[in-house]
Amino acid sequence: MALDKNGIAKRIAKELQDGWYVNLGIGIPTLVANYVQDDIKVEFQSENGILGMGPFPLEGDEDADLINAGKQTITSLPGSSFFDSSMSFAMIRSKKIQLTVLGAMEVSDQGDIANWKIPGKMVKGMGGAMDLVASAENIIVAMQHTNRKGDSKLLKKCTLPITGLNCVKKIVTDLAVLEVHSELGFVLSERAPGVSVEEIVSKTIGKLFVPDNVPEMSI
Amino acid sequence: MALDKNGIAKRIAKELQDGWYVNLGIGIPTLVANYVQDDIKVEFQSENGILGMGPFPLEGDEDADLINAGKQTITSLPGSSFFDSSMSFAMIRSKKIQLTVLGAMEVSDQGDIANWKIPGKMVKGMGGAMDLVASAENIIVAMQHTNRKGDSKLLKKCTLPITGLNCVKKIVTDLAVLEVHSELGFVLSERAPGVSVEEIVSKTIGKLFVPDNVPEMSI
Amino acid sequence: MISKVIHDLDEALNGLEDNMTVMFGGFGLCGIPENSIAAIRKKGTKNLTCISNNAGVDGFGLGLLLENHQIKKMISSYVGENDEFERQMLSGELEVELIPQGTLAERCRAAGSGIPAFFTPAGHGTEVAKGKEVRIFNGKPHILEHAFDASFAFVKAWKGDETGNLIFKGTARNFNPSMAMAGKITVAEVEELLPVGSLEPNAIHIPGVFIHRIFKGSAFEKRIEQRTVSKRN
Amino acid sequence: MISKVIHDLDEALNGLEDNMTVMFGGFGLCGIPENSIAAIRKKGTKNLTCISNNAGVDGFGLGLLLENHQIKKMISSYVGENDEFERQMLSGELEVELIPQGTLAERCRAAGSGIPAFFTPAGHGTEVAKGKEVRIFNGKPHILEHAFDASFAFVKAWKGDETGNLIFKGTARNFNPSMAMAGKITVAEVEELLPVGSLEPNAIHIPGVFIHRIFKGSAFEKRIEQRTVSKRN
Repeated sequence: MALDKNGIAKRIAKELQDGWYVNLGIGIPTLVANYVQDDIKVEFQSENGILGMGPFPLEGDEDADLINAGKQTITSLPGSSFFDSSMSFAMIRSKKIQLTVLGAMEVSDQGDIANWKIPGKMVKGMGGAMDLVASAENIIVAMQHTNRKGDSKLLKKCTLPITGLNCVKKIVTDLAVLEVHSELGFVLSERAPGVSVEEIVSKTIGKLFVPDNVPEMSI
Repeated sequence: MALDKNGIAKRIAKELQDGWYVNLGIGIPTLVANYVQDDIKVEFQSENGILGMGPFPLEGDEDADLINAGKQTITSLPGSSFFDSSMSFAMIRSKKIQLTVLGAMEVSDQGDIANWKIPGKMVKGMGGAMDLVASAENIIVAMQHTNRKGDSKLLKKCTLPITGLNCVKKIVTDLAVLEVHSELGFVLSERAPGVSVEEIVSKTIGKLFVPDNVPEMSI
Repeated sequence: MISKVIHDLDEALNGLEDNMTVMFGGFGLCGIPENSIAAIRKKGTKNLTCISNNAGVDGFGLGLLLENHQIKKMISSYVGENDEFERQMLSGELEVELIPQGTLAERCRAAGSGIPAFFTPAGHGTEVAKGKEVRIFNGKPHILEHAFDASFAFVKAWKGDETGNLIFKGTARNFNPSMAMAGKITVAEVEELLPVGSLEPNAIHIPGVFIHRIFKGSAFEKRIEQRTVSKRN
Repeated sequence: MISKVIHDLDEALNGLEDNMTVMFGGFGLCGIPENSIAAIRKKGTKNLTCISNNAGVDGFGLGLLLENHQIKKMISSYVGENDEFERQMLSGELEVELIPQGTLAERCRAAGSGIPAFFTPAGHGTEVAKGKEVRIFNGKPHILEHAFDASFAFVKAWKGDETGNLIFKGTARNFNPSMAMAGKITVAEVEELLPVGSLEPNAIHIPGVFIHRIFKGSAFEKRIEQRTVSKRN
């Protein structure tokens, strides 16, 4: 069965390693924070200027001076720090953030990503996404395998305006975990519980390498 | 009579204006801080990371964590701030410091300055001088009119390695106040009490413009 | 002696003219210079080019200047949380330049640091790179970006003293420090305006040298854009 | 779980090898990482290229590494307050590269900010500009300078917590923050090492994300280079 949003977030949470600093984008990526394993410690960065972001505040404890990059009210954990935007992107560009998780509209088999603009629709802007994908060494995309029309979002080449080139390392969708390999394209490494390799193949347009054995994810 | 070091510093102190931020170099420039007029307030910046530098500490109050760019122990005044070196030169390069006073070995009639290196002698380095002269819009040089051998330090062209080009606006020596004009060269605007125009002319090699009336400095 | 402390908002805006480029601190509605924005609305200055990470919402933040048709162009990283913005943009009334957020911040910081241009990897291979110089460093393409040039910067701080030293709070810091450094004239509004000597010199985020005018804001609504809470058990 | 806290100085230097490029915070003798320098002297690592504003004095600061012939090259803005330095430089044993102080700071900050190169006016028309690209911005020539590339940065802070958050004191801050950002491995020694949560998040100068190893220095001599005092009346 295809994963729901929380399932995707749970699977991504398994990628987290002890001591990592992590930037989570808006949407599914934000949910990853809910599934950090108990035996590791990671610190969440939000590019508007906080390290050590905690959960949403309890009702009544909201502080207008404490938000994340999605403009949601948040809390800060012991050991957190606040800093300005230039410092925030200094740490992003200088690769101090070990993992960046973000959503996408399209990903190519070369690791290109498009997630900021749909021609003809109101453009909201790239926010910090272009800075993040241009510098992060470890980018996981969290998204649905297909769009609302059922078309594959894993393409040979992005059709939408690019956010960054050759940057995505791994993709976790409702159907599969795929790694991006410079020659093989998408490498299918895991399938969602009960989802067949055939379904994934049929819903992937980009170059796809299917190993002999594709295990089911354990979440 | 030629001015002594304190006389030069006193004359330069008269250039200070209320509300200015000022960077004083090592040597005579440091003395300027002793002669700030009572009815104005200026803040002294030292490029190692302080605004609001105060006088030397009283004996026994020295703090190893509180020094100026000359590595001397100092104090900080109410309203002072500490910052790092990149921030310090950010304010210097972005022209937030209204006046820079520094010493020189040579100045040319085009406003070039040489003050960091004598070929054949041990080179100590430029410290912050090159950054200061490259960015400051208002640079006053405090120096003796001639060197120890009696040779003029006000030249057509610097013979020593350059610290910066076309940057010096005014020179206060033991003999005179001179302004640097792009076409006229050095313009003699004041002479030290009792010093003749002839003496200044004879000790100035660079192009010198002498107005009809050259008043004595009032200090 | 000269004082940076402003008592009358007209004074704070002295010199602000039509067609100028102006920076506004804040991220979303967090840490925006509410009082200065209200004063600019009242003054009615037109055709402003505004550098701000976002463009406010309907009826608040820069939305107030948008609905009064005072903004000619927005330079931002993320916009459109705002119906009036969308309407003006689609009708061609409002020009919009979108810039990656880190580049936006660094172009402010560069302006305040006397660095006219720098290379960044952000935006390479995208439409952001169009017409820009590309150069390889460490095997990776970077694009050349330039410092902004803004006549005014309006920023908001938590505490300030009468020489203009500023301390920000939480994530309300965001673009405020870099923009404070960048303005030819920087106007700071603060929640608490304290006498000289009240702030710990080690704890100051932006030294007063960057601040030209400072005032205590009379009202801070601090509207929350996305109120998100955890349930109490 | 992983801890950044180091209890044994050998651990702090783990990975430090001959021929590496290493940054040292401090201005003169103010804010230098005394304990790390002592440990490097003991370890005996050779042929180091050291990026540091100054080169210490005889018997203290980087002077300790100089007299032990561990330094191949100094990259500094001001040197030679040190007989041994002068001797090694004049004999050709020590290579010296002099850089304007602001450029030195900005090249550190650039390295820690993912900015590979930037333009600055400092040094134009001087021997510092030799071989460097010159470009005019706003009618004024600027030269292109590059980010440093250092394997290690050793910095000294006043207070730190166990996640590496740092607070500096007075003018002992100087180059420490920018170098802390720049090191591939950054080792911070602090006067007070506090549990997580002890530092006010608004007051942190360098967030722990930049710090890889942290320890409480066992001894800080804090020698004063130019003791200058006013007379008591």
